[in-house]
Amino acid sequence: MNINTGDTAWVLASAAMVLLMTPGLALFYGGMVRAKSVLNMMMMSFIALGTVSVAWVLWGYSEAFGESWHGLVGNPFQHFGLDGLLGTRVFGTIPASAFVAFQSVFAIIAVALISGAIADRARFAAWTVFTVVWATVVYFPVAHWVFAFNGFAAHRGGWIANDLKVIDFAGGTAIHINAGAAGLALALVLGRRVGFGREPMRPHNLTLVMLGAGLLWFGWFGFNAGSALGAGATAAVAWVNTLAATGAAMLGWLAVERRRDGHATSLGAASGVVAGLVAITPACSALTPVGSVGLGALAGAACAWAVGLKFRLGFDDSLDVVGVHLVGGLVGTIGVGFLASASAPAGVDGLFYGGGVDQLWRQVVGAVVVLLFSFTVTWVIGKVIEATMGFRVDREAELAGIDLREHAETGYDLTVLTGGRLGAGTAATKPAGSSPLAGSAAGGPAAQSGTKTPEGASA
Amino acid sequence: MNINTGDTAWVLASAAMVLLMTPGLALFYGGMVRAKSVLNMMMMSFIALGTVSVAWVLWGYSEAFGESWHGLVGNPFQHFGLDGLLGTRVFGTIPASAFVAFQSVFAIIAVALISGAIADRARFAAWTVFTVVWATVVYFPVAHWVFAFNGFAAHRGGWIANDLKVIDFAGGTAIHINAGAAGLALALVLGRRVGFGREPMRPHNLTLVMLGAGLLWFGWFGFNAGSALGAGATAAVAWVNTLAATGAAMLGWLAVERRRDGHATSLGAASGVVAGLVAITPACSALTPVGSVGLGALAGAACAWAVGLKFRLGFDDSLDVVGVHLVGGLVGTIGVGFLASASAPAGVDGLFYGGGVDQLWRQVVGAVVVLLFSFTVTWVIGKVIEATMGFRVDREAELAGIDLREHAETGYDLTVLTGGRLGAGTAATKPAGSSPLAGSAAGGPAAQSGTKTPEGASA
Amino acid sequence: MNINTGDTAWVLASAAMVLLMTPGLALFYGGMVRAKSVLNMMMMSFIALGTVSVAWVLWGYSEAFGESWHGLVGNPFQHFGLDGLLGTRVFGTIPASAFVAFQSVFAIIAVALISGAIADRARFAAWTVFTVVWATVVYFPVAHWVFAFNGFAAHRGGWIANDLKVIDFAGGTAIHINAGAAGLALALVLGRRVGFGREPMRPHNLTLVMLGAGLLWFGWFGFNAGSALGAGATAAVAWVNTLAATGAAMLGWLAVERRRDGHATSLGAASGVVAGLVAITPACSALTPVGSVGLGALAGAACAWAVGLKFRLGFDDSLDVVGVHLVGGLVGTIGVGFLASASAPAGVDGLFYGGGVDQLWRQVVGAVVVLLFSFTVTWVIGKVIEATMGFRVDREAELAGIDLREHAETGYDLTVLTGGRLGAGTAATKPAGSSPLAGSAAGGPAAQSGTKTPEGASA
Amino acid sequence: MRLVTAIIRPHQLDDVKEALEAYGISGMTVSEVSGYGRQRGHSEVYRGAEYTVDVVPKVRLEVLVDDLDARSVVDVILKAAQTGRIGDGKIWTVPVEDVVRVRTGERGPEAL
Amino acid sequence: MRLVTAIIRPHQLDDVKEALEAYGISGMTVSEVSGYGRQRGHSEVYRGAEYTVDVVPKVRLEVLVDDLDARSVVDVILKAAQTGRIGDGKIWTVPVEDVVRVRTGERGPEAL
Amino acid sequence: MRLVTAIIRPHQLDDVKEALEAYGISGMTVSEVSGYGRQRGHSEVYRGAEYTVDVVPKVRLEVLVDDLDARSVVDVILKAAQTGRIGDGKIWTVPVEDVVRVRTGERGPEAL
Ligand SMILES: Nc1ncnc2c1ncn2[C@@H]1O[C@H](COP(=O)(O)OP(=O)(O)O)[C@@H](O)[C@H]1O
Ligand SMILES: Nc1ncnc2c1ncn2[C@@H]1O[C@H](COP(=O)(O)OP(=O)(O)O)[C@@H](O)[C@H]1O
Ligand SMILES: Nc1ncnc2c1ncn2[C@@H]1O[C@H](COP(=O)(O)OP(=O)(O)O)[C@@H](O)[C@H]1O
Repeated sequence: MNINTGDTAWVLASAAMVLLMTPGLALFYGGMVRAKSVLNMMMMSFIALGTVSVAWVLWGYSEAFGESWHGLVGNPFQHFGLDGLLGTRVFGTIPASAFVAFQSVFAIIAVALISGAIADRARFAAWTVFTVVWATVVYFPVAHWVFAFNGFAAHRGGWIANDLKVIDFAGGTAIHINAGAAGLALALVLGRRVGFGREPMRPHNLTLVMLGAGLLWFGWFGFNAGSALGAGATAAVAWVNTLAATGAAMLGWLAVERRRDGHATSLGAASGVVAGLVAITPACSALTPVGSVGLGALAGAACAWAVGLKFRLGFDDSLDVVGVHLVGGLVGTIGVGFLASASAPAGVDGLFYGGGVDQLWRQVVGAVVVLLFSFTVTWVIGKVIEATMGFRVDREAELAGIDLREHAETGYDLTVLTGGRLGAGTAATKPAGSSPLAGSAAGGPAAQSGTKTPEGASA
Repeated sequence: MNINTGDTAWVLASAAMVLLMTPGLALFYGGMVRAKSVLNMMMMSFIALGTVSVAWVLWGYSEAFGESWHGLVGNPFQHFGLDGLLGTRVFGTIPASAFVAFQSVFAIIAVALISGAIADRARFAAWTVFTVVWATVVYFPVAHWVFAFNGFAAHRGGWIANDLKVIDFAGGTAIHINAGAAGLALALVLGRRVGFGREPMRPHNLTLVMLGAGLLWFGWFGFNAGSALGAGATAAVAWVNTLAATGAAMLGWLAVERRRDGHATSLGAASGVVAGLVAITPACSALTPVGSVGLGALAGAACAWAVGLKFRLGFDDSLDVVGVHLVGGLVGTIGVGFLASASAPAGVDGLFYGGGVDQLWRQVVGAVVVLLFSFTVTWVIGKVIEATMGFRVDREAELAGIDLREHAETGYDLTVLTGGRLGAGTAATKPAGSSPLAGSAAGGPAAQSGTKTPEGASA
Repeated sequence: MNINTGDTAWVLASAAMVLLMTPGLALFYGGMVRAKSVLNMMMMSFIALGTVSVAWVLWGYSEAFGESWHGLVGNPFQHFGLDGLLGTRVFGTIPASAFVAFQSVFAIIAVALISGAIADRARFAAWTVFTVVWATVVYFPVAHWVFAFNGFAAHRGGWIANDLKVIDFAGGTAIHINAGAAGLALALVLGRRVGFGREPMRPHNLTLVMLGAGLLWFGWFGFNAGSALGAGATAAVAWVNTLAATGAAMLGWLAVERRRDGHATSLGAASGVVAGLVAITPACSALTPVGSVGLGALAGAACAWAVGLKFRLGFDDSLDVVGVHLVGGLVGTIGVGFLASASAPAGVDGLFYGGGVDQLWRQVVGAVVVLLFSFTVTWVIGKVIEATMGFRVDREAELAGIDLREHAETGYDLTVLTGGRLGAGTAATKPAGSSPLAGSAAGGPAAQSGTKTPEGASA
Repeated sequence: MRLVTAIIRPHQLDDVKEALEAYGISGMTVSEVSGYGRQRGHSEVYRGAEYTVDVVPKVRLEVLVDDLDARSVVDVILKAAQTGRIGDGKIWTVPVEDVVRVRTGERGPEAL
Repeated sequence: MRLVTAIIRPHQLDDVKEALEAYGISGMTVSEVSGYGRQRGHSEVYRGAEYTVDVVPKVRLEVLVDDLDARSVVDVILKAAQTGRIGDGKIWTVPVEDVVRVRTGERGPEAL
Repeated sequence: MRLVTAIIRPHQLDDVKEALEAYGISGMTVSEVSGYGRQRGHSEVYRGAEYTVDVVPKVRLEVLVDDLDARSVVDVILKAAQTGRIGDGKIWTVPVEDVVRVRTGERGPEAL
């Protein structure tokens, strides 16, 4: 078959947009923690961009889309290092590498999403190891189940897509339920932050949160409409549904807040956006725009309610990965069973449109299996990491700020007090003493004594 | 007719880029206000993403692009809920839903633009209502006038596009003059901020302003070049003209500042960017690149001058919606009458290129009619909202900061003083007392007494 | 030949993405300087968006892609003002204007990159002049050498592309080695900052740095994959290689840091991302994904090591343009000679893949020539500007902060102390005294006396 | 000499500065503080969790004055800072032994 | 009257506030400061260059009290702020001549 | 004991710290303040509207010292902070009744 340049253009653009979602997520999450842990929070997303990219290229793609072993996992050696995919090979109407590109960024963000559940307290080295292990043991297989259609990238694909026939257009199960359940597991493994439920831990920079939500929304059009793997009516309908559901979800969340707390907040708006995007992810090819408005409103309201659960149940899912991604993912995935309309591209009627429960039970089973698999395996991974290398920083580090302990950095330095001096003992400065040039920087002898320097004289 | 995937890819990508402009605008505006109202400023844009999305899907599209009633307004019931647009219907060379998607984001940003005129002082509930009413009563009809061409989405379209034949490629009248005039009306209805013209109200975070300008510029390529509704020479020329005019406008604005105030500022650069983008919006298909440089430079200089007007005339158009969007929109729309060149895709010669005044008067009439219509109707809407639900917060809220009053939030919390404690009485905390888990968070009894806690001991 | 809409869609989208890289760079650089010079740092990038856009449209394109004079430079008058490129002219499979658009943004960012070398101390007017002169004398010719292929935009193109046949897919020589060498030259011309090597100059806002890195990465997919000038397998492979190398480079940088300094930092992650993007730029069409992982890891490690050089050698390349762009560009450009694989779209084998040294020496010669040319000419330009208009601010301005001196602005105003009052003497306020409206803002006589005002009474 | 310290509302600062200038005081030092007292703070709500912020932003003013001026300066500040509503702040006076102007090394009243 | 000033760890502030409240002190003024003393700061590394930050974030508490309360208030703060590890801070007391409540103009002990 | 308070230029802080250390002072507390005096502020221009910022960023240094050291410490600071240009700041001394080290509860000179 030939490459269709329009389809390819859209898939490549979409892939780049989805890549941007991970830095967007880093900002969304980063703004929500306290100033002393913003960098660690962002780094948990950034490191996934590093580790998962490399794992994807080496074995991840092949594990997800190589020839299937009983519908459970692809053959990781078949396309090791993307072997055999560079040339003129075409999947559908696009180059094989374009499909590789598009799916890569899904893996990255799925991993990054989990980090919100364990904000402020995870050792960075342990998290880095976790990203690789989790991608390999949980994400790549689940992506195989859900995204690998028979006869597309390989003859035989995954069981959820081909046997159970769940409608999950862009990853409500594979990404959101998966990451949400994993987040819950890790939150339980790591335990609550020092002061959880007692000390205030309010967002330190809501402009970052809103910026992050904006970038996520933008990228999500690539996520959802790009999942059509082509630039046609399906992509366009997915685009419109993504807009409709997200707008409605924002309104739904704000309505709950307004009623319950008396105010519609900007954190609520940003959260509602994400809740809507999560819910419409599996459903964007299967609903009418009006159905999408309904699903979105419901998801916004449900997630606004669900974020309070952690205080009641006492688990510290710090940034509400469960409340937003697990709950939103369930609303969306199961919602398809009710709200799907045969007039949408997926061509299936849900319960409310006279389609009976046939699609509904498939959706429920798919959702539940992914949830249980992800929760269980993640819990085991977490415990093993905890037992071997340790997963949590000590309480002094938490109190002083994890940024300092894990990264030796401070997010902001906005004051006139410079608060420090160039130290000795690192790569940069070690040899400086021996350099006649560096010692006489800016036209004067370095002032190491307590006497006034020419510099001081003019400050 | 068949779908062209290349055209569709470009329109879908453009639509996503334009969607990103509204968060970009939120940052651009948000950085310009004081720290105590940054969230409210951003929320005024965000809520438009919610309300207008839903209104668009339900009746807005149909009102703008349904079968026309005398060229004045589309039939809002014809495509209610986007009925009949999901399937294989094609407009031009793209799926009907792609056109729906692309036009949706124009409606959103038109509404959001207005908010800059009434920074720091509008009740959020009132603004929320305004967004829906204004979109319905002002924007959707005007979009119909300007963007609904006969025989594209419906047999009969709007009067400005088809009868007056104004050249307004991407919305100089429908978006910028429209929003600018509406901003002026609302600024007059709401009155000046406490301390206007006396207290300093300098931008609290110029990095946000510049980031916002960058995102706006990026998105604007979708806005302008996407308005070709296809990926061909017209789009490419619009792209180049958008670059040329914007660069020149930045230089024009900075030159005025440098001469008048002695310094070229970063706020000036960001503002010049937006002024240039506004001016080239209607003109980008009608000018040569050199003409675009000229139009841009003029727009930058004119808007730099115009932002001083509010102090002279005493109306508090807080973030210069009039000075930038109304003035820039007029320069661009009327500038087409002078600078259009038949060598550009629009194929019309303006006054300076020997085309006489034929196009010029059309441009002037279109601009003036939209201006007057928008100003008048907006003023009435504003007055009605003021009379019924009240549009303005009280002066205590303005002094303490509208973020606190309207959203119960603070934009930034960057200090070591946590400045608070988890309260009682909300959804999250109400049941916490009754949960044995939450009470013993992090391995110790909750310290509600004044005695030292184990936690305290290590801080 | 006909326009291919899919190719055009991808090139237009890519061009917009590359445009966004310059604001992204402004944030990346801006976050790294101290708070008192963030605006100037960002403005150095923004002004390039203004000046280079206009220069490009007027003579730059023609100088780079007009008919060649001995392979050294294009005819700047042939397409002055983009004359003759508006209509239906097609280059390859895309409209001529789309090619003009795509190449324009390369010129802008090449110039902006240099600014990192001279942070905190360059007079803004001098820098503005420099951007135009450098683009004209250095960048446009070098772009001609590297990017102007015979028979594409003109019959005869540049010598590096057509005679030396260096593989430089997206600009390792033309952009990165070029800007890196220029940065070194300017850093030497301007000299070290006051306090360099002694006072701490730590990044004031690392969230901006990470955001900037995210936007750069996103845009870079347009930069690299867009350089295929079409949406096919080459673009898709370039996309995948760009991901693989960047992820690996982040890991490479962090590994060096972790080993050397004990911590993996967020500044390191952001820097590693950029280092990887730089290195893969020339190579993305010539390597396998596994080769890209290798090149990226090497580039990350090499640049992490190279940023310490400036302290040893005593030149103040403030934000490591040399350490990242020059070194990264060399690693990538010369790396092609070793790592190219004939299975990749470029179809050439490097030394490690049995291709011998044929490609390697071409790569080395190309890299060295561009390095020497750029360094020398830039040094001369710098010296001339220094001698004529002065290039550096005085030391009081440096100590107080260049933002205040050069732009009369402050980046952040986050405190409750408003710290000022509306002044007299500017355009905005000059006429205010004569306006009865402005004087009575917000319902009371302006309080210029020391007595309590009605306003005061309620604060 | 005396050091007069005043905790006032941020919004009154301009009035106080002008009043002091009118009285003839040419220098002072200002800083941001958080006040805790009868005036209530406010509540913020994030994802349904309520935070009670019990401190209120205030401004601290420090003015070194001659012994003779101390009482009048307190009165000037009092008048300019007063709004009559809870949270107006406090003014107190502390005796100072020695004042030096760094620039010149002058000591005592000349240093003011 | 007396002004009791305490430099304490930021994390102890809540405990100290509660202890003072329990003692019956209803007002105080808090500000952020940087402390320099026996407690070591920390190092940060940026692109291989190490920065030594030798100041530690602290909180300054100022409480105006009646002469009779001064000693007890110091003890209350001492008890609530103490962790026993280097860097706990200092408390000192200064005599105050005059205190005014801005809202009412009351002076002396009533102004507290 | 005495409390020596100095308002100095931010850029002089490092020199002052080093001078005090050389003299043998091991602790101090530093905060950011805004100064208002003879030294002029600056103007900023936003969209043609000029703002006059009349405060200048300064640093406040507080050092508790033994009575005998007070005078010398003032001199040490004076010397290290002086640039001779307007805006160098002030130093003043206040008598202190009681000093406590929070960590140990030590009082008086031992607490320094
Ligand atoms: N005992 C005190 N010591 C130091 N500062 C105090 C004291 N009491 C009040 N303040 C300061 O004065 C401010 C105003 O006090 P508050 O009790 O709220 O109102 P009012 O003085 O009008 O009764 C407080 O925010 C705090 O900064
Ligand atoms: N001489 C002093 N004058 C003023 N403040 C001081 C002085 N010495 C210490 N401090 C303050 O007390 C804090 C704690 O002092 P430090 O010497 O670190 O610990 P400790 O008091 O436990 O011995 C310092 O951070 C500083 O803010
Ligand atoms: N009377 C005063 N009370 C308190 N602080 C003062 C007083 N006068 C000056 N200052 C502080 O000293 C700083 C320097 O004073 P200024 O008059 O500008 O210069 P100089 O002391 O060199 O004459 C001011 O910025 C302010 O912080």
